[in-house]
Amino acid sequence: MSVSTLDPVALRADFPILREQVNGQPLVYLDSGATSQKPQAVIDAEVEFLTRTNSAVHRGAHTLAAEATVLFEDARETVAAFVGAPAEQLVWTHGATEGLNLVAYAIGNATAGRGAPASARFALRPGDEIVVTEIEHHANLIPWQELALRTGAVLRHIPVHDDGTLDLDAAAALIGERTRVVAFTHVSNVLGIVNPVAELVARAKAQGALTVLDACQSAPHLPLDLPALGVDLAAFSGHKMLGPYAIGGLYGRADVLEDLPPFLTGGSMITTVTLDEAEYLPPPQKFEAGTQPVSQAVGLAAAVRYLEGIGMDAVHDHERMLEQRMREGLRQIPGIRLLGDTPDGIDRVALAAFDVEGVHAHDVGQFLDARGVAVRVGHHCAKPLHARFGLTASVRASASVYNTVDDVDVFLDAVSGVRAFFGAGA
Amino acid sequence: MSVSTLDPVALRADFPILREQVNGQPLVYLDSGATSQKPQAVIDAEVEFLTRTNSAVHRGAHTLAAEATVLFEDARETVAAFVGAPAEQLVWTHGATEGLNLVAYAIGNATAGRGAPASARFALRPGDEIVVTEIEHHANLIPWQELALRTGAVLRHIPVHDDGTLDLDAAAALIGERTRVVAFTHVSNVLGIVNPVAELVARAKAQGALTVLDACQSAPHLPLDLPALGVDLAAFSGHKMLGPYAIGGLYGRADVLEDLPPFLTGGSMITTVTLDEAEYLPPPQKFEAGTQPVSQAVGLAAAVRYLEGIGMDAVHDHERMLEQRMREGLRQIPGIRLLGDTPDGIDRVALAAFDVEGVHAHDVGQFLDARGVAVRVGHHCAKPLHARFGLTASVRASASVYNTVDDVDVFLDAVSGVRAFFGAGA
Amino acid sequence: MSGLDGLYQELILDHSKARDGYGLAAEEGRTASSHQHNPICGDDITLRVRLDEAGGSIRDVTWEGAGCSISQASASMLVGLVEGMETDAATTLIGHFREALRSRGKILLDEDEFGDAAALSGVSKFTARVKCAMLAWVALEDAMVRA
Amino acid sequence: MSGLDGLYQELILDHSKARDGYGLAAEEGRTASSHQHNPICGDDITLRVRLDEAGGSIRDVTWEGAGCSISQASASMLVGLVEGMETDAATTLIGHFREALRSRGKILLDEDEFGDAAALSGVSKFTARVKCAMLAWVALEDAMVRA
Ligand SMILES: Cc1ncc(COP(=O)(O)O)c(C=O)c1O
Ligand SMILES: Cc1ncc(COP(=O)(O)O)c(C=O)c1O
Repeated sequence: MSVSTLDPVALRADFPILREQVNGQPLVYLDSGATSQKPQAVIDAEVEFLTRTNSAVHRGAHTLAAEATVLFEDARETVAAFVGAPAEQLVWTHGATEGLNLVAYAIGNATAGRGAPASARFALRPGDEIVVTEIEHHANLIPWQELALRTGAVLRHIPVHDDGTLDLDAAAALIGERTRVVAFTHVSNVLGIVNPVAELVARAKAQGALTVLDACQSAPHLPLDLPALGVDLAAFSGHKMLGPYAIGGLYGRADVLEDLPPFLTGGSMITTVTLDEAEYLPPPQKFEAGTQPVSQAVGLAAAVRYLEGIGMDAVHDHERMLEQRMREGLRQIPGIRLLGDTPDGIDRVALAAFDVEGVHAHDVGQFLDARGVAVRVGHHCAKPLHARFGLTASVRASASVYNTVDDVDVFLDAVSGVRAFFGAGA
Repeated sequence: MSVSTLDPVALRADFPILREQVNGQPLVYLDSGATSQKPQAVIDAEVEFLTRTNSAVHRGAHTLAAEATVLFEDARETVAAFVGAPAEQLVWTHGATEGLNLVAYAIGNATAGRGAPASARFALRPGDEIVVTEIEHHANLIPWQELALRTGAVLRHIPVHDDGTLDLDAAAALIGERTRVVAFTHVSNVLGIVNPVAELVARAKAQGALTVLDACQSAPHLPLDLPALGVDLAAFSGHKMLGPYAIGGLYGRADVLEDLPPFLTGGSMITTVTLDEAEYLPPPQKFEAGTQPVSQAVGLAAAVRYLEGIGMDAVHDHERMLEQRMREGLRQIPGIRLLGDTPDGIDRVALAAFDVEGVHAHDVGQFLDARGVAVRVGHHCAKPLHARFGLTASVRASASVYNTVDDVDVFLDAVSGVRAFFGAGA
Repeated sequence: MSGLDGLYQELILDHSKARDGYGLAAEEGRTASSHQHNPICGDDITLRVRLDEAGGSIRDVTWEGAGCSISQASASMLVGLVEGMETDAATTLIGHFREALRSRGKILLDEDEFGDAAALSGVSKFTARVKCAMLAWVALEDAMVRA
Repeated sequence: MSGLDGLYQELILDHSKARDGYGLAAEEGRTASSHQHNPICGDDITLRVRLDEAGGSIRDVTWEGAGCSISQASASMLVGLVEGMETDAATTLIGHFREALRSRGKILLDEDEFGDAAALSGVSKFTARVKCAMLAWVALEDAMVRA
């Protein structure tokens, strides 16, 4: 398991679901961009926790509670280290959607005068600007729309070039004095392109704006060092990185987490409470109201250890190889239009979204499914990006550590039969 | 499994953790009020899902996605039926804390002018009143404090009698014309008393106020019919009712869910999205942004089926029997003061919190732990209630379906040794 | 690939290209339209129904929109089926159609009742595609209520 | 019940009742106080340290507060230990104490260095109780910084 180049055929044995058949065909799972499959080690870690240690954390003095608390906080350390951060800078969330909403609502709360005196630095005034990009997943778009609508701030969008790269000249012009927040994705879940985080962060910092990174599609696929990237906050989801559902992380710079007001309120995040008022614990607990996803945190730590066992460099190399084979293969099939088909030299993850001329994405997906190939069809929660490319839907194949060259070839072979089946083109 | 009186000794075999030893003693788990243990059927349901069907729901056309969607929506139907509701009136949350925050923030959003025109009926004006009780868990208190502080509404509290019952005369005086929300718990997690929901709902309805029920400590222990109780909204947590962590439900009346603005925003809850604006799906999806706790929903449905297999009447009868034995036993031990020691005839769940004269709750808990008895010590996230009784902490024993008369007797025997060990009293 | 052939029968692929009734007729007499949208895949349809003067029966149905072959074929099949039908009968028909499609393969569409549209029986097993097949039918149901 | 006896040694139970240094001394000369609170169990302590004129050593330590026997005993033990000690040495001592208590039972408290407080070694295995034992020591650390 400590190989420096990844052997997906060997790894597959760790993923029980990959032994399943779909429609009488071996499952070729190319929908990891939506959710990844889980290795046995992750399932075992959760089951082991539930059958041996399960109990509420941070709340009891009894033995199980103490053991569970240790496992839970060890898991935090493991997952934090995976993204280059100390444990106290990792807030547990239930996923990236909640993490991004947390930030938007906390800023909203600061705007409403809540939090400590230092929270005022996040308050938005009417006319202040929030900058996002045209390629965002709805999870990193709608919370900002709503925040803007609640506070009178203005939402602005960095446009995308035809090849899927962000228009950095436009970004330079957009990010200005009034910019208070710049929120963008590390890797788009439709384009698969790794965005130039350093450049965007530098521009935002020069204007004193807060940076928020959506690391959902990078955390599972590349070595990640969030403090080195310089972002103020970053969100990711466990279920996309071989971990359980309903667990995720929000990384934050220490001073930012310190000064942001809380979001969800309730148990285990307070120091004192009277009937009228509460005072809050320091981060990360300040943001962790209520019973936490305990077994899921333990499971996510197991997922991270599994990925580290492979090595994130090896993961990335493997996926780049798959990605190149996938895009080259698709380019050769008549009637295929790739979204975000960048020239060589631009870093990417193993994901390709495309349109098949004359055949609706839903029909393409169904055709592939009959061959055992699971892909995603639709707008992938990025409607504005699809609109930008004149589409309402596309087909997306996305790979992970357990995908092989064979998987890609079965997929390509299936795609090449689509248009004939539906009588599109000649 | 379809017995009409519950046989806890037989049931225990279904809970692998109960075979564990703690400090060389068989585990006597009396901390189910914090979190319950999980039967093998729940663990198996999740593992089965993860190893055979796992994939994103509501988003893919491929076979696994379709199967997962069916399981996920079937789970909703099962859990909704358990609380007497149709599926479309059950919103998945990650737990009661999130559910109660959802309601408070949605009202805040309505106050900020968000949502549909009909959402305006929830908007708060300065001076409007939110009524809670003195006995609430922080999860049903702090979200309302924060909402009041953000909107200028006033928070008021229904006091509690010395015996732990709510002061209904005071409630009648408090709930008036200005009252817009009445939020209260079905069963307090410290007192164990079943509160008179019908009376409070009637008073609130007479004033046109919205009613919000915290059903965290009732859902696992009694037959529940939320529509029949007449509340507008009710929240509960899966992990307290034999289910997984990170899943919960928010029940709502159809028109209330329809008119409340969304809370978390992101993927899978929209109809259309442009760069500047989004339109939202009808409930329950409107409140379910992002990837949902899919395997956990399947696990919670298994938990609910397990409870239904026993029968909630049998569960309640069994727990009342344990509760009576527990309180009677405690009353006979010198130096014990029970919190909420109601006279006979008042409905309760199997939970007893108490103070031991001269010994700190932490020390009591530690002493019991050495005998294998797991209880909770502290303020149980109900600081104001403890302050009302002049305490900062108490010891709480809380039982569930898998506890036996023997468990209670081991517990009582251990408690009776506490004061001698610590040299308190004579 | 029996599964796939069961879903995409010849008749369906033919209708998805023929698209009977495509292009909205002029608003004339008792006319009503309905716009339906499937947020999951982005499919949409605008369907227009024109009734006889008394409002008791359907003169014709026309539509426009974009979507997968199932949704296009289903709209096309619907057009021939309901022309001249009493509105009450059409409502009943739509109810039967919904019931069969939601049955997860348990109820088949009767050829006598559904004509070409009986070929859509196979969709019922593909739960993710049921909404595609329903789109035009829901639009007609909605339009008749407004007419 | 070896586990329990390992935690609650006689010495600890005795100190929890004796509570050396209980009752705050008057503010006099170089004095500083610190209030610490454990939100999980509600324990709290107010601890006051009085230094010699130069500020180099501890004249005395007094405290008030409520908490479990571990927290009360630990405060009581601390009082005798640090009286007359140089502040630098006290800071080092607190560092060693923290390290041992966080070691999950791996590091024992040396009797020569810690006197009666060495009896708190057993707490280190009870992770939920480490904060109880630390409360007074953290208060002293904080107070010395302010003095
Ligand atoms: C009465 C009551 N309300 C709310 C909660 C909060 O539930 P959760 O922590 O699962 O969100 C709890 C449990 O801690 C509770 O006992
Ligand atoms: C780029 C991106 N951001 C955010 C999300 C939302 O993540 P989740 O649904 O796990 O909250 C996703 C996945 O759906 C994504 O791909």
